[in-house]
Amino acid sequence: MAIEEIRAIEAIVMQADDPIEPHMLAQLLEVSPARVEELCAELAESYEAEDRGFVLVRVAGGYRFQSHPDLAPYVERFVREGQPARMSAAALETLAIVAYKQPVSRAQVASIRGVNAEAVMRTLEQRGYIEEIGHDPGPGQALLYGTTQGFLEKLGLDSLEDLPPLGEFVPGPEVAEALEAGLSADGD
Amino acid sequence: MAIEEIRAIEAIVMQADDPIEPHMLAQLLEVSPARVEELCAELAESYEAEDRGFVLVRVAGGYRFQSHPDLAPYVERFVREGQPARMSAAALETLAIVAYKQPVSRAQVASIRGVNAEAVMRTLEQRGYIEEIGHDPGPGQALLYGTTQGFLEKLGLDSLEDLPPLGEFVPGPEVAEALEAGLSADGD
Amino acid sequence: MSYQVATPVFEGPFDLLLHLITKEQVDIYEVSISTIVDAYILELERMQSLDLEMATEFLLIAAILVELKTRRLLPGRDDVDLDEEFGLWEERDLLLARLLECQTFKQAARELERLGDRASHSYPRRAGLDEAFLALAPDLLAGITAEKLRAACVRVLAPKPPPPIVDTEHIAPIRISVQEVVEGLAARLPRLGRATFRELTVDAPDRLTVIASFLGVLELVKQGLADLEQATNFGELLVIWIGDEGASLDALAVEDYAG
Repeated sequence: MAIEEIRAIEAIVMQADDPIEPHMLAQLLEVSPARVEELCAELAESYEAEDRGFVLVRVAGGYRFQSHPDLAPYVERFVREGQPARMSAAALETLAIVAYKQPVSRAQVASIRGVNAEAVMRTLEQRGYIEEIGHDPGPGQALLYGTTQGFLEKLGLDSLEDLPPLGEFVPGPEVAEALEAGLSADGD
Repeated sequence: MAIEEIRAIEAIVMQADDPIEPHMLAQLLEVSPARVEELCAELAESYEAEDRGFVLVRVAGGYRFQSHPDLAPYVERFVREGQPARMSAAALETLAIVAYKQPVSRAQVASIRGVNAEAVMRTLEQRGYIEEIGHDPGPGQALLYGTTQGFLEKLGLDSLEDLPPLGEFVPGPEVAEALEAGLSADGD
Repeated sequence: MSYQVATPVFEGPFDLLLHLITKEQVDIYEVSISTIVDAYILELERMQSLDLEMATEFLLIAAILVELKTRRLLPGRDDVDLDEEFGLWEERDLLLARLLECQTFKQAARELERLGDRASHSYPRRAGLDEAFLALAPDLLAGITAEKLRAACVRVLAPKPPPPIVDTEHIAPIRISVQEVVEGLAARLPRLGRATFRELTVDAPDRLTVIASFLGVLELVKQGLADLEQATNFGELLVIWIGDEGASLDALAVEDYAG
């Protein structure tokens, strides 16, 4: 016999259309957020153990039901609106810069990429990956951008801390050496 | 070990917004509608036996997940405490664009507002203020949205023609003020 | 000059440099200036309208490379101004740092793509509240009048106020018009017949003017009024006027740069 809290979590999450935060569940159930986390972990495991076609995931700071990734071929046949168009390399690189450097201005992004970032950033904004999150306090008052909740949802991340550290992507010594040699004043 | 068809039904029904007809499931799974009914009955029973907080029900000619009736008090509390009580500025602007520019696609609304409109439009649709009214004939066949009869009734309008004309873009005093505020040093 | 260099579409100057150095495994000094110019002109032809900012950035880097290359070819190193030399090393290091940073974000972008791909196989439940519960949800239209709706629509459609101050913190303002430079060159070159790029820019007040001049030369090449020649891989870039005496500029094409 499942305990009432577990059942209540299943009932509420089933009716929510955005990831529901543990503190909200805690408030509704009158238990501690830590207890909610514990119960949700238990639930997620039970679905896994029973080999269910859905999963309970922690994403963008909350819990939600999703179809099991295994079954994507079936779900894809059903989904009417096709998957959004793939992102261009330019869009992905710009998104990476905003994700790791936020809050960041358009000019800063352009300076890192060496190309104008305006059109790409507008597209990312319209597609819900980035948003204005403030103004530079400096004299320029440049608009500063950051990633959205939707960014976390689309990437399946719980929070920005789940992004792999940028250090992992710094080119290895062989690339750095090649670049260095290529630019070296002594040539070869 | 659950069989593939059972898992596929769980996956498809879990991510669907509306009840799914058995013949649709049958087509996706490449089994007979009768077999679908059998599997769904099996699933519904297993949730019952496991005392889950949700049920699989047959409603409006299709299958969908719902929270268990037992747990309605929790869900009701969630509706009262966990849902926005007022229309946000973003929601009002989106609703206004749909009202005046219908039929309009999500991408068009995003492009007019400059930010993603997905979440806001989903909420407006769920609340019954806007609805799908067709497909864009162009490539992509984007869904087009318009306002509902219920929307007109709540606003006390007989038809869309009764919406006040947008008129020339002479900014009213509040817009002029907003513009000025936007130009002042601290922006928002 | 040859237009057969097969280059992929480059997203920007860093892309091209990274490609030249890492993919082709070449010493940047062995890449002739004409290869860079070729690649650049190919890019121009692909572009409907030239992004002046990108072109400037591209040429800024090309200019650093040309400078580094010329420096390396100086016969003796005794006459080298040490301050200038250090400045050059600083620029080289800065360029290296920017290339490494660019490469880092390229890798990070691949990881984001991988995460997105993985997440896209799992479809979220977004059905939201059943009708039974929807009835209990607060009516968001309460207090909303048709007039408020109209005001909201006007607010969205009204032209946005310009940003407080244009954010130019990291981008040097472009003060010289490429059109002016093109006109200047079109006036001078027919008389000179041929001139090295260095001669043409010897009294340029700053690097941006040199860059604008380079753009101007490329524009003349594009319009078939000038040709570029480089005797050897390490030679000076020679600009040759091949237009008629009274050749008129294609005003429209020049506008692409200016606008």
